[in-house]
This record gives sequence, structure tokens and C-alpha cells, in this order.
Amino acid sequence: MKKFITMGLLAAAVLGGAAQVQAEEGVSIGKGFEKIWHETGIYRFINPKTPEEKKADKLAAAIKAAEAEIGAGHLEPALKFIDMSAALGASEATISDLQAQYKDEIEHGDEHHKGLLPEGAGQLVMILVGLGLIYLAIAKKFEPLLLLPIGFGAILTNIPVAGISAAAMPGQPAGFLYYFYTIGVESGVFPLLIFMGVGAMTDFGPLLANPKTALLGAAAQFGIFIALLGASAMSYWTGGVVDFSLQDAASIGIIGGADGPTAIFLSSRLSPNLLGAIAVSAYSYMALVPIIQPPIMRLLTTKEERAIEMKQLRHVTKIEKIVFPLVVLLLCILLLPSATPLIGMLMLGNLMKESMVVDRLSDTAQNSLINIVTIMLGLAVGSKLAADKFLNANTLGILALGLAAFVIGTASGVLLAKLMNKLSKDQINPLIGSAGVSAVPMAARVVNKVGLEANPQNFLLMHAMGPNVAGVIGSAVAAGVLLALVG
Amino acid sequence: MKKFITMGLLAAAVLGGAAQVQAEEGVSIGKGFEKIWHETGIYRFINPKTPEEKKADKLAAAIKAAEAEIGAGHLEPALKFIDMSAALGASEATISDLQAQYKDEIEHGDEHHKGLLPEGAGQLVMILVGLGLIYLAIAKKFEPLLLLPIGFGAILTNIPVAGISAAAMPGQPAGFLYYFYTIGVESGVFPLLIFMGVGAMTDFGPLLANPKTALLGAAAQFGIFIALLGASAMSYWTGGVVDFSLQDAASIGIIGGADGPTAIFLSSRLSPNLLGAIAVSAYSYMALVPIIQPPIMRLLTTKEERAIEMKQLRHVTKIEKIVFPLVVLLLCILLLPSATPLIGMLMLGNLMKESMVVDRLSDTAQNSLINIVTIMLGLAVGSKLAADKFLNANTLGILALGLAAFVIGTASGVLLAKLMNKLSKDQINPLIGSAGVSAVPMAARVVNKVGLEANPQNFLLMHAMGPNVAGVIGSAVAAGVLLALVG
Amino acid sequence: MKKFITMGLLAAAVLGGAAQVQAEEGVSIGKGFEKIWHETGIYRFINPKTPEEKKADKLAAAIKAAEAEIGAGHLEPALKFIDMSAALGASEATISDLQAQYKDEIEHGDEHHKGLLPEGAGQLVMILVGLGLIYLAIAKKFEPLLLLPIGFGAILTNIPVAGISAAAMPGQPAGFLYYFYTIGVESGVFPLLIFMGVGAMTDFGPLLANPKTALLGAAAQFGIFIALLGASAMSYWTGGVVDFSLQDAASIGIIGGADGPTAIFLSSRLSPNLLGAIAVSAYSYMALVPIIQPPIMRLLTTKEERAIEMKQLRHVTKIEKIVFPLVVLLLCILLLPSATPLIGMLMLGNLMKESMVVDRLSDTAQNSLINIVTIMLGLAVGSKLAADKFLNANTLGILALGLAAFVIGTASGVLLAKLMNKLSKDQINPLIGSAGVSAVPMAARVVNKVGLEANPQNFLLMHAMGPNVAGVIGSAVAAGVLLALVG
Amino acid sequence: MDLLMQGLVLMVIGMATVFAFLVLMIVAMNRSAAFFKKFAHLFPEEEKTPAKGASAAGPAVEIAIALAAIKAKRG
Amino acid sequence: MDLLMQGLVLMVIGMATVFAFLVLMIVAMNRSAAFFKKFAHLFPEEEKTPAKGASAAGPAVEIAIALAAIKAKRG
Amino acid sequence: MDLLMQGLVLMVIGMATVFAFLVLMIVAMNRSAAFFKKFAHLFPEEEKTPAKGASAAGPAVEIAIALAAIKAKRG
Ligand code: NA
Ligand code: NA
Ligand code: NA
Repeated sequence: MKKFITMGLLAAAVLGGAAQVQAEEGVSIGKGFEKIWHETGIYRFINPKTPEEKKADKLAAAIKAAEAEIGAGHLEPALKFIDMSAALGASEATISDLQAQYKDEIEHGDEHHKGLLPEGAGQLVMILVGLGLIYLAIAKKFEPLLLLPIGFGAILTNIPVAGISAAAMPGQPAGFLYYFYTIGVESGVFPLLIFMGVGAMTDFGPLLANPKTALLGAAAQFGIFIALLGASAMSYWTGGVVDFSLQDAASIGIIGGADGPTAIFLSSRLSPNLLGAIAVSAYSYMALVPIIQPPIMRLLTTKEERAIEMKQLRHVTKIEKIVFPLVVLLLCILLLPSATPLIGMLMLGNLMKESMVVDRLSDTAQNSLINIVTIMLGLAVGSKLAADKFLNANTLGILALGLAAFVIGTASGVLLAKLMNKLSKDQINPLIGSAGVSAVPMAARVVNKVGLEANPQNFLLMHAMGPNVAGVIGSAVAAGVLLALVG
Repeated sequence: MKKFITMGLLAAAVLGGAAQVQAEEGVSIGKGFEKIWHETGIYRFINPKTPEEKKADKLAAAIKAAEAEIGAGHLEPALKFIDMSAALGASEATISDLQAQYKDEIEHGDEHHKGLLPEGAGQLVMILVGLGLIYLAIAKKFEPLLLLPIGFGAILTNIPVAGISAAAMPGQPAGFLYYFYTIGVESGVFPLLIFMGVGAMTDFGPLLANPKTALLGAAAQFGIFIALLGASAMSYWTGGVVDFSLQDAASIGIIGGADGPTAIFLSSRLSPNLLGAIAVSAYSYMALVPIIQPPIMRLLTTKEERAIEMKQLRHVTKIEKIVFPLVVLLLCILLLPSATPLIGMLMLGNLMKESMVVDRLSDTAQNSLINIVTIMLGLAVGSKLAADKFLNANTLGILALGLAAFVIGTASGVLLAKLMNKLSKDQINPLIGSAGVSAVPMAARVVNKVGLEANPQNFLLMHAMGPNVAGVIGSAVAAGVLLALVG
Repeated sequence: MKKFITMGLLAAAVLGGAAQVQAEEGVSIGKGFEKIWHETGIYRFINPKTPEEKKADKLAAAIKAAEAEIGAGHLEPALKFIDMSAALGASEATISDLQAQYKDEIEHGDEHHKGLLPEGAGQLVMILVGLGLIYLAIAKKFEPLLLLPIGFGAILTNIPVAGISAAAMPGQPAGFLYYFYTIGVESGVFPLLIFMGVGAMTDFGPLLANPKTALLGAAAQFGIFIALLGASAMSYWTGGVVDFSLQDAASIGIIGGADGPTAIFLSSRLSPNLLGAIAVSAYSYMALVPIIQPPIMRLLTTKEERAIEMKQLRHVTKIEKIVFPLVVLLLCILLLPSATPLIGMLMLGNLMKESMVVDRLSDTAQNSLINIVTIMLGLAVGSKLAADKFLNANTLGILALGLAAFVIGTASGVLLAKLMNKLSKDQINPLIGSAGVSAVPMAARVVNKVGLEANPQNFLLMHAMGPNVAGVIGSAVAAGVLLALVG
Repeated sequence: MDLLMQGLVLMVIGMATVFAFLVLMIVAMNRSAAFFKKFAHLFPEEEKTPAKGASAAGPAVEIAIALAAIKAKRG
Repeated sequence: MDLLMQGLVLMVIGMATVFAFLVLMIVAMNRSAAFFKKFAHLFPEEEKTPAKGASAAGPAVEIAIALAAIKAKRG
Repeated sequence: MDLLMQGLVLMVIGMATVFAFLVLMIVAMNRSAAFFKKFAHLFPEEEKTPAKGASAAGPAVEIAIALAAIKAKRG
């Protein structure tokens, strides 16, 4: 047991070591760790923000908001935020820089905001994309709970004249999907309620029975960061044809988390313009897990490894299950508060389930509430599939990087599992590493199926559920890191 | 089959021909068709709005909003919209006209906004109206799902001091029904969610088995337009005692659509002040369908016609049912985008049902979601039953016109069915024409009952369901036309 | 029967008489009754507010809002409301007074808004408080449906950096619990929806079978007003260490109503800063009813009294049950419109249940809707458990006063029941008086248990349900009085 | 002291109003009971509750009863 | 008079559009029926409904049937 | 190049944090398991699940069982 903990700490240390090296080259790695440290609960309980820091936060937020609004071509709010920045004491240089950006937007804005296709043709193509998603949902059963509403939302949002996702005009209400998006997604409420429902449906028992498999849920998040790196590289090497900011790269990376609500939550905060493409990519690859993962799993393991039978899991007591969500939440508070909305709601759902004192709330969270929110969330995500945001080279990049993220996540999970099998007393079937990407419970079922092919007595489902649910936590933690550093 | 399609096209052509004649007289009929054409998806996919057109739209909206706010006596927002109109380049004449209206409102506003009765007495009467609706709902089982909450909402909204439907005051939240109304009805969200639930409960099988019966669902919409005409005439002939704008006339007409969510959706957009009376009228007459329709049906048919048995409906395959909602939506996108919020949500619900891949969403849409929304929608509609809006000659006019619309819709459905029976190879029982008004499924049950009276072997229920569900689509299309032309 | 009515009227008269005495001393008791009279429906149906009164209301609201915002340290909106007050015609003295307060806030604001502990330590302690509530909910089954979400909300809201309950920053959405609070609690919507669900679960049959027991539901509200008085006294005698305004005292008193939604609704309107502590206190003592009440009940009654068996309740007809909610609502409209949001929604729920024509709405109100709202309400209440609002002497005061309110409410219920037993033809077991505090159905069960101890044949449950449900109405009425007089 | 006094005022008015309200409610309940007793013939009680109670166990039970009966006969 | 005229215009355009829409819908339904009849072999009807119907009564019934059978045999 | 570098930095910090978090979670799980094993007597497992499983089929089944038994006896 200790061995694996040491191993994990070692991995963290090695990565931290790399950080030192990088820091020499003038990049702000040291500062990155410092920033993370300053955003931990441990630090902040002892050093709460001073009024000066709070004011500085406000100023930074105002400047960021001004830049974002200029970039989006919203001239009126942009002006408001420039004024607000000045009032909060921004330097003259900053203000004049903002004003220059503002002037540029007025003069050249039209050129910046052009889609690849004329508006009408773009809408027509996007309606076909929506129909395609619906086809995949119905005929191929690709994550139909989400892809059907997303596809339908994509159709509705691209209907000319109707303005179903349009913001309000004077004296006229906004389109109804606009409300779904702003009230439910921009606020973060819908993905978080879904996460609560997921928590209420999740059994952490298999993880508690074999804690060390949580490492696999960490390893599989490697796909996230490789995709992030890939997005940065793509932006650099294509000379801006594909054009991603660091925020965009982070949002794209999270596709590798193989977890819908996490991906939607993070990208609604970092890159709302890419949200549609990212959500579609995430759910599509989650549906494709049974096709994407097996070849990688077979490539990286020998038949003997795949045939390994694992020791039956120990019984986990009720009290352990009740305490677990609270412990994880406390850990998250101490180490990474920025991940607490996600981890918190997941654990609230799980606590409602395991405590067995609020069964009616838990039932509702798992059924009517999650269903209502799923319909509305799907439509709202679809409302971000506007032609000018989706029909461009970036979307191709996102699809390619999303696939890469899944592949690399799967591979790193399997490889760490192989290593653990070498080091462990009890045998570990390397296949269960691939379940670390999450995509609950599909990835665990795939493990079971591939395991049975190699050995008809080999039931890996429950063993794979450990890394599987750990992967959900792992990607929520990764999202928290990204929020803390680039949010 | 071809015969009926030709017939429908002919009807459209004749009506279009009439248009030509009218156009000669200087009225903007030609322009009306041109406007509809410019608001089709076909036209807009090819000619998306130019930035200039978009700016012109904004200006028109700002002027309309300014006038509406002046009319409602909301001085502050009125001023804002006048300024906005100026900023968007309104002509000096327009601005000075708005300012004149604004001045008139300040000087004579009190006189404009007086109810028939003193405020207190009016509230007392409206509470009795609310109790009356509740009585009808409970004792007479008149559409209790809506009329009970509407009646209760009417009581709550007319309680003095409590301000349950009042807008916010400084430092004080608005009354809770005000939130239900603005968030749910003004935004269009509640009626659209109800429509989604209706779609998930609707079986279009009988229509697909006998497509030509859809014509009956078109004919029965005649009641809508006759009532619209009647409202205009009433306004003209009573010399302003009953006073309806064109928007009001359109909202009143839609009562003849015999479809609650459509009526609420349209009148929330065109005539929010009349919404209460219109919704009450629509649901009351829907409840009275078993009393209103049979005499008309008997009057217009012979006993032999009523006794006609119809050929058993063919089996409709699953795939036809899945494709149908998408086809209707696409048709609507191409021809009448302004109807797509309604048609779209209806078809989303139906697709969720028929696709059978998202049963949990479909169940929720049909049960907890539609129930929650029904409670809130009913209360919100009741909140529009304020004394000064309801206790006047207009309401009597609305009730009279609503009844006329049901009668005429029923008659035109039956008459077209008689004609079709004459022309058809397979016999058509003219009674099923009356089901074209929608009022699903009550109108179809009435057909069945009247049919059984004439011939105890004559089970018309399924045959009447075809026109019945076509009538829902028909009135949503009519609402789309009205939105496009007077919205 | 008459005897009890006379008795009730006498009690009211005596209290009113006391009022006359007090009035001599220059306190505004006479004016208080006059104000209540002016806020009755009877008065307002006859004398609706004049435009002048409406303007005066607006001005008063603007001044109150300005003071509240200054007190909360929200400088920007404070300035807006000062301007608004000036525009609405506030006297120069008032304006200069507001400006003085505003200046004081700018200069000494920091000192006013300091918590007892440094921010970080305070948050840590509050997280422990949240854990404590969750422990009570799970291990001790203390009202888990509310206390589990409240406790979890308390944890989430006190996480540093995450800002889960923070208001929006420029360009950044607010924390998601902030939305739950403003949309659901500040608006009053969540507690009212819960009340509707409670109404749909409540059977008023036992009360209708024995109407005079409603007096017990009145007597038990005495706890509310003693706690109110206690809060005032505490504020006076501790020289401001414990510091409650009259609004605060009223909100604290309502804990004695032993009714969660009423307490949350009232304190969200009068003392949002204390809402967290008040809700926690109310639910905790409701959970402790089986421990708090029995000793008091035993102390105030003899064994013979406790052993009294009561006459079996008569059958109540369906029609009486249907008419009851409407009658109570009308009574409330005539006498105390300010209580109609609460009484109205309770009675709407009950009417939906008893009318039996909208069973699907009633089911939803009792199940998925109330469950969804309970989760969100609990979290939102928890979001008010911020360290600087909770960790101070006031909270200790609230806990002490809440306990006193329960004790006194119980005692007054039992004592009135003893008196009624003396005066009554049919015997009344004094124990049922304690159920008048509401805490449905726990208090009634406690009565049954204590009754069985004294006499194993003595089943008091149904007899106790009468005062129990009357207590719900009683505390809603008390809340209405407080809203009318200090709201 | 002012605050205390106002609290006392609130208590007096509040308890008076609560009692007045519930007394009037009692009167209304008694009147309503008398009225509906007098005109009971106009409001026939639908015997819905027993029917509902019986079917509360769901159609499954009825089918089971039928099945059991059949099997029992055959057996 | 202007209002009346506009009402008439709306009626003409409205009824024409409603008929045109539903006629096109009829055409689409007929085409779709013909298409799926022609290619019926590509879209096999899943016989899902009967299976669902059978289980609608819930597992309780099935258990009850089994139990009744057992008891009957023993009896 | 700057963007790439920052991506690399994010990767290093991100993976380190993810591993650190999950390692600490493993430690916590192991500690918790040890703790509750040691004090197992303080936290008796309620045997709720089997009871629930039995009643999952609902009261209908139990009634059906009873009925079947009765019928069988009579038969
Ligand atoms: Na993951
Ligand atoms: Na219709
Ligand atoms: Na109470």
C-alpha cells in the first residue's frame, strides 16, 4: 500500500522538479505553484484576503471583463468596464491600452467577427449538424440523453428570423434558449445540479475497497494536459489558422476528463465561445469509448496481463461510505478550493444517497431533477452551436485534440496499471487503468468486456469501478487547477 | 389522395387570389405576402439580414418599446427607450412624436388608466371571479388543471395591501407571482415547456395513417381569423367602447385555436394586458367543447353522414413516427420560422417520445416537469386577472368572440369534411371535421360520442385523432403567421 | 362551543384593553391597531390607496432601502436610493441625515463590519458548524431533510477563494448559491412553494371535526411574542453586546412558530442577516420537540388529566374539506392581507389535495416539486451562515430565545387546554395543547406518546392533529401581523 | 426602553389578532358544518376513498388474486 | 375601417399559409410513407411494445404468478 | 512559443496537483478504513439492505403470497 503512495508522491515530486528546471528558463512555473499555494484553503484560512487584495481582484476582473467585451464586439458594456477599471485605479497605460483595443474593435470589428460561410449558408449547415447529432443519438445510441437535446438545440438556434437564442431587444424578450443558457449554464447551476445527481447515483464502494486504484484515476488525467499542450502547439504551429488562447486550450484539454458536466462547467467559465464544440466532442467520444479504448488496451498489454483475475473486493461498511464524501470535500477545501463547486455538489449528492436519511431528496436528485436539468442543459448547450462559432478550423482542432486526449488518457491509465501490477503484492489487471478516464460506467464495462475476451472467468467490472469513479474526482481536480491558474 | 392536395393548394390559391383583389384597393396585402416571404427560412437562408437591416430592426423595436411603455404609464423606461431610439438614428419627427405622447401621458395619464370600478370594488369582484373559476374547475370539472390555479392566482393577485403580483419597490422584492409571470410567461418558457410535454404525450400515428385528414385541421383554423376580423369589426362598430388594436384582435382570434399554450404564448407577446381574459376564455370553451360542438355537428350533417363507418387505419411504422417531428420542424423552418418556438418544442417532446432512446426525459416531460410548470403557469396567468384589465367591455367582447371562434372553427371543419367525403374514394365521416379545432383529446371524444349516437358500431375516436392533432399544428402555424405580421 | 368562542374574544379584548392602558403611556399602541386596521382587506376594499399614499409608500421604501444599503456597506446602491428618495420628495432633513449616515459608513465602515474572528478562522469554525449540523442530521436524525442541505450549504459558503455564495464581480458570474438565495429565498418563492407542498400533505379533517381546538393553536403562538419581547429586552439589558432591531426581534420570535417555511419567509423579509441562525435554530428545536416538550407537559398536568380519553372525532364530509381552504383564505384577505402569501399557498396546496380534480398537480407538489425546492432552499439557507453573520453574541441570543419560545409556546398551549377542559362539557386532554406550537406532525406524536404513558388506551394522535394544524395557521397569522407592523 | 415598549405593543396586537383570527375561523368552521349538515342531500359523499384504498395495492394484487383463485381451483 | 381591412388581409394570408403548410405536410407524410414502405427491409420494426406491455404490471405480478403456481402444486 | 511554455507549466502543475490530491485521498481512505475497523463496535452495520430488497417488490407481493397460501390451503 505504502509503495503506491510513495509512488504517487514521487510522481508529484518529479513533476515539481521539472517545474524547477522550467522556472530557470524564465517561465513562471515557480509562480504557478506559488499561485496554487495561495489559492489553497490552508493558506487562505491563515491569510484571508486583505481589503487591498480584494480591491486588486476587482480591478483585475474589471480589466478582464473590458477586454472580453471588446473581443466579443459588445461596445456598450465594454465602455462600462473600461470606466469601472479607471474608477478602481487602473494605471493610465492600462486604460489607454484598453481604449486602443476599443477603437480597433470599432474600426475593424466587422472583419474580426466574420464566419467562414455567409450567415444563411452557415445556419443551414449547422441545422444539418444538429440533424447529424440527433441521428447519432437515435440510430447509434450515442449518449442520447445529451446529444438528442443538444442536436435539437443546435437546430433551433440556427433558425433564421426566429431568434430562439438571441439576447433581448428593447421591449422584446430574449429567445427562450437564451434564458436557458444564461440562467442555467453561465451561472454554472445546471452542470452542478447534474453533478449532484451523478453523485447520488455513484457508489464509491469499489474505490473504498481498493483505494490505491485511485492512482489510475490520476494517471488518466494526463490526456487533459497533453490535449492542452496540443492546443497551444496547434495555435503556434498553424500560425493562427487555428487560434486558441490559454483559456481555450484549458477548456479543450478538459474533454480528456471524459466527464460532461465538468467540461461544460469549465468551458462556460473559460471559453463560452467554444462550449458547443467542446461539449459535443466530449459526449461524442464518451459514446465512442467502446470503439476507441479496446485497441489501445490490447496494444499496451499482453494476453497474460489481460487474463489476470483480481482478488475479490472487501466489504465496505456504511460508515466509511458516509464519511468518504465529507473527507473528500474537506481535502478539496484545504488543497484546491477552486474545485469545490464541482467536488462539493458531487459529494452532496453522494452524501444524500449514502446517509439514507434523506432518501426522498436523493431520489429526486437522481430522477426528476436531473432529467429536467438534462433537457434544459442539452438545449442550452445546443444554443451555443451557432454557425460563426462552430464552422471554422478551431472545431476541427477541438475534435482532433479531444480524440487525442481520450487516447492518451487511456494509455496512461493502462501504463500506470502495468507498473502497479509489477510493484504490487496482489495482482492488478492493467486493463482497469483505462477506466481511469471516467466516462462512467461505460469505460468500466469496456474493461470487463476486454477482460472476458482474454479469460472467460475474469469479471473486472467492480475492480474497474474504482479507477472509474476516481477519474471523475481526478478530472474535477484538474478543472479546479485550470480555474485557479487561468480562470 | 392527389385530389385533396390539389384542393388544399386551390384553397390557398383562391385566398391568394383574393389577396390580389384586395391589393388593388390600396391595402398592403401584396406587401403582407411579401413580408411573410421575407420571413421564411428559404428566403433568409439565401438573404441573411444585413447589418443595416439588423440596425433598422433595433430601431423599430426601440420605438415600439417606447410607445408601449408610455401607454403602460411606465415613465422611466419610456424615457430610456426614447433616448435609445434617438441613439439608433430615429428621425426628428419620430422623436418629437414620442415626446408628445410622453407629455400627454404625464398630463392625462391618470385618466387613461382608470378601471370601470373603484380599485377596491374591482378587486372584490375579481376575487369573486376567481372563486367562480375555482367552482367551475371543481364542481363542473372544467379544465381543472389550469382553471383551478388560474382562479387561485386571480384571487391572490387582487388582494389589497399584499402586492402578490406587484413589481419590485426600492429595497423590496416583487410579489412572488410577479416572478412567475416575468420569468415564466413573459419569457415564453412556461407555455413552451407545456407544449414540449404535450408533444411527448401526443401520438401522431392516426394522422400519419390518414394524412389527408390534416386538411380538416387547417379548415378549423378559420375560426381564428373570423374572430380576429370580428374583434376588428367590434372595435370599429362600437366606436371604441370595445377597443382592440390589431395585436389584440390577433390574440383574441387565437382563442379559436383551442389550444392553451399557443394562446398564452401568442398573447403574452402581442397583448399581455388581455392575456388573463384570453386564457380564461380559451380554457373555458375548451371545457365546454362537449356542449358547444354537438349541436353544430348535428345541424350541418345528415344522420346518414354521421353513421358513416370509416376504413380501419393502417399500421404506422416506428420509423415514420420518428421522422415525422423532424420533417414538420424542417418544413416550419423553411416556411415559417416565427412558428418554430411552438412547433419546435412540440416536436422535441414528440421526438423524445417516439425515439425511445431518452425515455427518462420523455417521462419527466410528461409528468413532473409539465405538472410543475402547469401550477406556476396557472398562477401566473391568474396574476394577469387584475380588475382594471379584466372588468371592462373588452372582456365581454373577448368572451363573445372566443365562442364565435369555436363555433365557426367547428363548422368549417365539418363542412370541409363533408366536401372531402363527396370527393373521396374511401368514405369520410363529416363529424371528424369538428375535431380539427384541436382541444385534444376532448374534441375527438365528442366526435366518437356523436358518431355512436347515429350508429352504435361506429367507433370514430382514432379517425378523429388525425384532424385533432393536425389542429394543434394548424393553430401553431396560425400563431406564427400572426407573430410574423403583427408581432 | 359558544363558551370557547366567547373565551377567545375575551382574550382578544383583554389584550386590546391592555393596549388602551399602554396607549396612555405614549407608546403607539392605538396607532398599532389603527395600522393593522388600515392594512385589513375590509378597510382597503373600501378605501383603496390613493396615488398620494402610493407615492408616500414609495418614498418610505426608498428611505428604508437607502438606510439598509448603508448599513450593509453597499455604497453604490445606497447612493442610488438616496437620490431616489430626493426625487420622490424626501425632506431636506431626511436627505442630510441619510448623507450623514453615508459619510459615517465610508469613514468607519470597516469597524462596523468586523467579525469576532479573523476571516479565515471564522470560515474554519463555520465549516465545523456545518459538519456539526450534518452530524445531527445523519446520526441523530434531526430534521435531516433541511439540516443536511443547510449544513452542506454552510460548508460550501465558507470555503475561501471559491466564492460559492459571492455576488457577481464584473465579467464574472456570481457563485451558484448566490443565485439560489436571491432567486429562491429573497423573492420568497422557495418557502412559499414548500408551504404549498405542506398544504397538499395536510389533512385539516381533525380540526374540522373539533373546531374549538383551534384556540390551542392560537395560545401556543404566545411563545413567538415572548421571544420577541425577550429579544428586545436582551438588546436593552446587554447594552448592545447582543444587538437586535425590532425587525430582528420579530424574526427571532417567529422561531416559536415552530414552522420552517414561515420562519424563513419572515426573516428573509425582515432580517436577512439573521436568516441562517434563525432557520438553524427553528429546525433544531423542531427536531428536539420530543425532548423539550414532555417535561413541560408533565410539569403542568396531573396524571389524571394526562389519562383523559377524548370522544371519537366525528366524520368530516368531503365538501367541508374543500370549502375550508377557501374560507380561511377569504378570512385572511378580509382581516390580514399581509399573511396571504403564506396562508394562500398553504391553502392552494390543500385545495389541490381535497378537490381531487387535480391529483397530478397535488402529487407533484407533494413530491418532486417540494423535494427539488427543499434541496435548493436548504443550500440557500446555508449560504447565509457566513462567519461574520453567525459567530457573534447575537447567535447565542437567538438560540436561547428560540428555546424559550418553544418552552413558552408549549406551556401556554397546555395551560389553555387545562382551562378549556375545566369549562368544557366534553373532556379535553390538556396534553393536546402542546401540539398547538405546530412542528407538524412531531408535536402531535409526542402528545400521543405522553398520553399513552399515562393511560395505555389513550390514543390522542388525531385529537392532537387539530391544534397541530391550527398552529401552522396561527404562526402564519402572527407572521402576517409582524410583516404588517414592522415590515 | 423604547424597543421593549414596542415589543410589548407588538405582543398585545399580535396575540389579539391571532386569537381574533382563529376565533373567526372557529365560527366559520361551525357555520360551515351546520350548513353542510342541513343541506347534506345536495352534496352526496362520493364513496371514493374505500375504492381508492382497495386499489392502493395496485392492479398487481387483483391479478394475483385472480391467478391464485384459478390455480387453487385447478389444484 | 383600416383595422377591419387589415383583419381581412390577415385572414387571407393566414388561411393561405395554414393550408399551404398542412398541404405540404400531407405531401411529406405521403412521401415518407412511400419511402419507408419501399425500404421497409432497412428499418426492421422492433417488437418492443408487446414486451413492454407484458412487464407493465411490474415484477410483482410475475412473482405472484410463480408463487401461485408453486402453492397450487403443493396444494 | 510563450503559449506552449505556459501549456507545459500548466501540465506540470496540473498533474502534480492531481496526483497529490488523489494520493492524499488514498491516505485518507486507508486511515478511515483502519479507524472504522478498529472502532467497528461503535458503528453497527444496520442490515437495512436485505430488508429493503425484500420489500422492493412492494406490498403487493406480500399480499399475493398470503393470498396464494390461503387459496392453496383451501384448494
Ligand atoms: Na475524468
Ligand atoms: Na387548433
Ligand atoms: Na406554529
